[in-house]
Amino acid sequence: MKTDTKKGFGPSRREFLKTSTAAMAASGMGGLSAFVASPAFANGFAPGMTGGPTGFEGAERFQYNNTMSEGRAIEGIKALQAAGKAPKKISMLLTDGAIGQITKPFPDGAPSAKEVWEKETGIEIDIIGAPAEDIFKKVMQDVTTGDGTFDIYTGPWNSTGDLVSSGGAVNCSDFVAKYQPDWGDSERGTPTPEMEQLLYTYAGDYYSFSLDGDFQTWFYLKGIYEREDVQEAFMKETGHALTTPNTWEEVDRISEFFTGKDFGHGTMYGNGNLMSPFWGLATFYARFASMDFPNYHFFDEDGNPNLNSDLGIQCAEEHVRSFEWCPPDALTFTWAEAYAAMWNLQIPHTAIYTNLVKFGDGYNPDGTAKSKATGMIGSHLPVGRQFGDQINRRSVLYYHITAWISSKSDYPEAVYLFLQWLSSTRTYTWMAGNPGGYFDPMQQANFKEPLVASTYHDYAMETIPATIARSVPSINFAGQTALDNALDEEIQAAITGQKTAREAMDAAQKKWERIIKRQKRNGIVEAIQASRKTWPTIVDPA
Amino acid sequence: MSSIQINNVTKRFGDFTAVEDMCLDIEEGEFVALLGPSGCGKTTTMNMIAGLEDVTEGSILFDGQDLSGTKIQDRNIGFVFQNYAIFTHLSVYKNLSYGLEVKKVDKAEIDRRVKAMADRMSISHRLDQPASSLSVNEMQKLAIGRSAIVEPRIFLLDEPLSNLDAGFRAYMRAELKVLQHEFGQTMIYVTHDQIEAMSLADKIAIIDQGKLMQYGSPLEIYNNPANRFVANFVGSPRMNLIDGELREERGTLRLMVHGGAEIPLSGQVRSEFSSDTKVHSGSFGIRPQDIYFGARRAEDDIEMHGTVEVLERVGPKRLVYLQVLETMFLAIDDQDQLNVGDEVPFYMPPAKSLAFDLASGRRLGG
Amino acid sequence: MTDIPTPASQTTQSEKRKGYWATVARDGQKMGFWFILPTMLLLLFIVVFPLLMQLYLSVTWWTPLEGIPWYRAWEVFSWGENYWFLLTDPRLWGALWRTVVIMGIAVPIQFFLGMALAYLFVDKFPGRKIFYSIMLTPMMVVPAVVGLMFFLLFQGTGPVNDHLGLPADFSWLTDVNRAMISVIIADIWQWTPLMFLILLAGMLGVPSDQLLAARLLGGSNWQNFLKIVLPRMKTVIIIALVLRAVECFKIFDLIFIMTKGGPGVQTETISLFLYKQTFGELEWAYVAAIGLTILFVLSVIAAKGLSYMAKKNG
Amino acid sequence: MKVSPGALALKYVFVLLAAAVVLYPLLWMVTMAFKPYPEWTTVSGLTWFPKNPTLQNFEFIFYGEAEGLVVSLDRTIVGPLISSLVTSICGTLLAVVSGTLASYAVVRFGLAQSLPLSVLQLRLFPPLAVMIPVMVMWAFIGAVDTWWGLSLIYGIVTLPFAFWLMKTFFEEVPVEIEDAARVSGCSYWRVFYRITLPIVKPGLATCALFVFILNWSDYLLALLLTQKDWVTLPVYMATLTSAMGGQMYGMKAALGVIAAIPPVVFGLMIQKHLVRGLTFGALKQ
Repeated sequence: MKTDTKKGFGPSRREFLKTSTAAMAASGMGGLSAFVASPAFANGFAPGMTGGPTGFEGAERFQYNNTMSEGRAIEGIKALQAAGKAPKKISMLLTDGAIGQITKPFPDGAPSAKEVWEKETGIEIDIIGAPAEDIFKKVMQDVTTGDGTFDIYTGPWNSTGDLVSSGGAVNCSDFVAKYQPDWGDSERGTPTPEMEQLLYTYAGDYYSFSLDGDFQTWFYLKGIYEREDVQEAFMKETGHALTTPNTWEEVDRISEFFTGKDFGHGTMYGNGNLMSPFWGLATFYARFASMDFPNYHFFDEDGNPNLNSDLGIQCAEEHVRSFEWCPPDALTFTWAEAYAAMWNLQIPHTAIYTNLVKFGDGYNPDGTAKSKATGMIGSHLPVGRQFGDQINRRSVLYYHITAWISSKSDYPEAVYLFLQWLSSTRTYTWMAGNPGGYFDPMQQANFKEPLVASTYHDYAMETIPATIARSVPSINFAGQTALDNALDEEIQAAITGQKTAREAMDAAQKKWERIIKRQKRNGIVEAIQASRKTWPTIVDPA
Repeated sequence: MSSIQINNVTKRFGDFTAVEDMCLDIEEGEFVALLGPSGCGKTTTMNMIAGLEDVTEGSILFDGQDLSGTKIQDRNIGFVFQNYAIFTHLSVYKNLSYGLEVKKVDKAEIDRRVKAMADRMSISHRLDQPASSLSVNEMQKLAIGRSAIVEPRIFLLDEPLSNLDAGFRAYMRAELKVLQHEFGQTMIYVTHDQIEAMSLADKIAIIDQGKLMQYGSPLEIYNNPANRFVANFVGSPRMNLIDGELREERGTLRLMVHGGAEIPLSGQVRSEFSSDTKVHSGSFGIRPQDIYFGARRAEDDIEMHGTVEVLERVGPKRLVYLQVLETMFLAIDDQDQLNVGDEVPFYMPPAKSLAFDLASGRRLGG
Repeated sequence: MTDIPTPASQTTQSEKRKGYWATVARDGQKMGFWFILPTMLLLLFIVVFPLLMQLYLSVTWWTPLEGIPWYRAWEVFSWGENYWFLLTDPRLWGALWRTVVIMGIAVPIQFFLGMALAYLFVDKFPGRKIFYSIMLTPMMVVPAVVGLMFFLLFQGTGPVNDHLGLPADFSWLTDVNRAMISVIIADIWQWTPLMFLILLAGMLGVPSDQLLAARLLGGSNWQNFLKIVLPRMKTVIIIALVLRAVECFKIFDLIFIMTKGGPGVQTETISLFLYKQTFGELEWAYVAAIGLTILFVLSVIAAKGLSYMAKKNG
Repeated sequence: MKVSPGALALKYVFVLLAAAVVLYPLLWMVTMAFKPYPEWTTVSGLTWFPKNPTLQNFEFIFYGEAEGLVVSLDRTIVGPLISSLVTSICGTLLAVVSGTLASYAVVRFGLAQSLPLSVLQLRLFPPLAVMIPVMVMWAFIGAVDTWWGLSLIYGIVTLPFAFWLMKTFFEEVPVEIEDAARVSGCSYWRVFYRITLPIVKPGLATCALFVFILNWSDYLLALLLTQKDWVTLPVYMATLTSAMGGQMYGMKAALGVIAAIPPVVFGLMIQKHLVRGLTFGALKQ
């Protein structure tokens, strides 16, 4: 993961300590070590607030009392502790790149989220890291053969179905009813109740705790699009003005145009979307979803795959064709390499995770630009297809770090309260601004927060929520891993020319049918039907 | 077939000198034995001839030609190892044909020569069998045959008979002699067994501690040992070698032996001892078969008296151990007249007695 | 050396030790039974239950996602479907093929390099001991660490590109073809020493006088090597090749650390495939079927090989 | 044997070349472990030896933080180091004790003649082909992520090596020595314990070191059977590799160096017997 080191080596630790100490001294907090035990701590709260981070300007926005989700969680813990039903320690299996968001102080002068929790509850949080691509393997290892090693698992949101049906996750519906988290808060939480359902529930019950915002969002090199010579060249070559695209057709036109061109930053490649195994599925799903109006589902009402339908094959053909405009080695890209491609001005646009701009646009503390693309990046709405005078813009929710409570945990309620605290809008907003990791914003409150805006940039503050509203879920029910892998293999075979798009889709269709058949008794058809209902129907005027 | 000249060859392994200033001339077609106790440098000498070891100083010439720059493969030297070094993973046939095959000799020619050689060594019936199935005796034949088949310029044999049982050893000894005549090749033969050397070789080189002690025909060496070492080493039973101080008393030269025995020297041996006046201690040598009992046969024969300690029968004769004070003489009794405990006079002819300087081991006079 | 206890001290000793154990100590067969017991128990422990469970799972389509515990897997009995499926699973055969490719490239190269090195080291030369120790080092390094080392070396900004004058975007571990090459290079680096070690032992076991005899007979070094040294080393060579082939078939650590089987499935070997099927796809029943098939096939090959060797040897 | 100077020179060229190839990755890792951040990549130029040697990489992995670095580590190397030591040693004890006893019974009492081949089969199969039931069993007996659970599987998988190695050592003990002792009245146990074991003591030590190396080198089993508390060094190293991002080469190298040292040292100590150990006693040096 190339990105995490970007944050790794800013100022030296000594310098860092110096500045934070200075900041704390200024706010009357004393040194870092004194800080935790300092009685002055309580005085740092805004009037009426009983908990939350302190010690920096604006800290009050993240503070809470027992009328708020976080406050209720802390109160709940206190009650559990009084009843002797709270652990000394909660252990959490977490994707490596996200750890810093919980353990690193942000902003200057602040404690870390972990410190705040431990101070307020006395329960230690023990975080064990694992690589993002592999973490669900480790989760399943613990579920199947483990011994209650972890209280909390994290992993891709898509895998919730697999985890639930393997009996690995705790059903939290009762806890949710009891402690009332603010996930679905109409002002601060998810934009719609459907979105809350999608992110936090499975088959009608609460299992997952959303800690990410992986709605693939479009970014482009505004600084290049707006150049006159580029505009002229595009007009000359395509007969169209170069604007941000609204449809996949326009995307492909732009991709084709930029491929092989050099506008002073080296050779460019038009297609910056992820095409590699695992990560590239998101690109395919997004294209697939808009094949019909208002949506083209992966399965029909009866749970039959749509892969080798005419539209499915057309989608696959377009997807395969777009590969010719990709940079070399694109098949090996994870998001990290794709980020780097944009930062190095190699690709004009990409639909990708939003922390692209968190790590690559703007300036480091020492004043150097985070990348060559600093100041050049813009963002636009997802693209779709034009049907009459309407466009069904669609993005896809894919990966999206999510936490679950291990069914082997001895203290599920206490663990639930920690996760409620962590994922509620105040704490999460505060963390989302933290450049220490890749939890991305997704709650409404996140996008109103200046700290988040400062790391994710103003231009994304409107497009990300708009993208969220237009996102369809990728496959998120039991059997997901198998379904995704089956399709993925076939798409890769088509991209690398081993099969035609039609052959690949036929093969994938067969594999999917086999999986569905086998999973039928586990209610996969019902799950498909439930998933279909969560698709957005919002369309935009052309 | 070639002659070999070994000129002032020295071989050192680090500080250890294995062979020192060795000179040997080996005539074409000669059968030479390198004889000496183990560790004397005879094998090193042979290895140098074969080219398995470098020469530190000096040179080895084959027909006047120095082969030190020639690879072992190209020297064309036949070598029979002590344990034969048979290629046990190959058949008997393949063993015999190896030297020809690697020289890319025509197939039919190989076949002819292998069969002829197998006949000659009488192992034809074993040709197709794995060499590992041969008896030791057959391996010996195979080893010789394998070397002979390539018609080497010389033939080196490293203790070839030492692994054989007694009966076959005697047979093989004779066989080797025949083979050598048949092949007509120069053969060099390393052994620590003097009987083998005496019975086989045209010439024997006796080596001790890396130095050449004597080089000559078996008879020469037997009758006329150049020094005390050779005298002691060659001959069975061993020569009596009595060491003592030389003392001139009342006109008689005596060898005063530690322990009190005295040998009054007379005749030829006396003059030999006195040929070098610097020599004060000497060694008196006489072969057991030259000592006789009974009536004195010549005027100046040396007379001694001793007690018969032990009698040991060897075939028709008996070995007699005669005790003279603390000195033991070994003699041969071929008339069965003596009994243990007898005190008898015995006689030693001066002409058959040898005189050595004790300090250097050098032969005096002769 | 040990002192041999006198009978006197012995009797007093054994008189003190009464009961069952005293009789065991005096009965070779009984004592042997107790000596073998721990090993037998460990073997049974690791063989019997796992085999039965594997057999059972392999005829179902149970996965941990099934929502029922594994012992109730009969509810999803599937006859031989897994076995049928594995015959036509391109990913499995792809993984098998890549495993064979790695074996087919790495093992012969290791063999030839090992043989060449053994040839260099068979005669004494000054410094031989030190160089010998150096040559052995790679095989003693933890395979995971070897993976790490080559991970470091093959970074775009790493020394290999730097020393070869290649640009930093010349990727090794993420390139479709070069990833495989990188993995093979690492495997060769680590395991050539094993070949070297075994082959050298074999080469030193060739009687030196036979080699001398062959030379004196006029055979060139190469001829003698082919006709004398090689045939004599046959057993050793077979041992070395079999050992390496078996280990190479199991290769996991190195690849898992260097490429995780990637890019795509470009370096996915049978072990990585099984790992991913187990924890990724969670197809436990399928993995059980593949596992049993591998067990069966390898056992047959091993048995055939052993009986062949036995026939050869006597 | 005659060796011409030219041939000798050529030999040295090859030997040095081979040594260079062997040392290249090792040396790179070792020097990398002592390099400070700016010297890690081509970005600021690579050198073989650190321009400003530093111990901060080691400091970092042992203390979780180091002078001059903002990043910190939640879990230091200490736990995994202890875990590796404990499980390797216990696994070695189990394998060597049971292997020694069993091989003695096979060699001396002629028992269970099929045992040698059966244990050998354990080494034939890819562990992943048989791991699912093993993991289920381990979970059932509560052995996952415990020191004894890992030691147990280590003991089992290295048992074949211990068994075969000790078998060759016992075969070298002349049976006459034992017979002599037994004739003088020793029990079988006493013969084994007082006569044979002391004779094979050097073999036993070799065997223990050899098996220890194998256990220490394991990655896969620890990956499958530990989660958190008893994660071993290689597993820790691998997770850290990605945890620290693609570029924290210095710390990774430091970790690698620490993990590599014990087996290399022990391996060189038992160099003489490596062939025997690795070929299950089929070859000796």
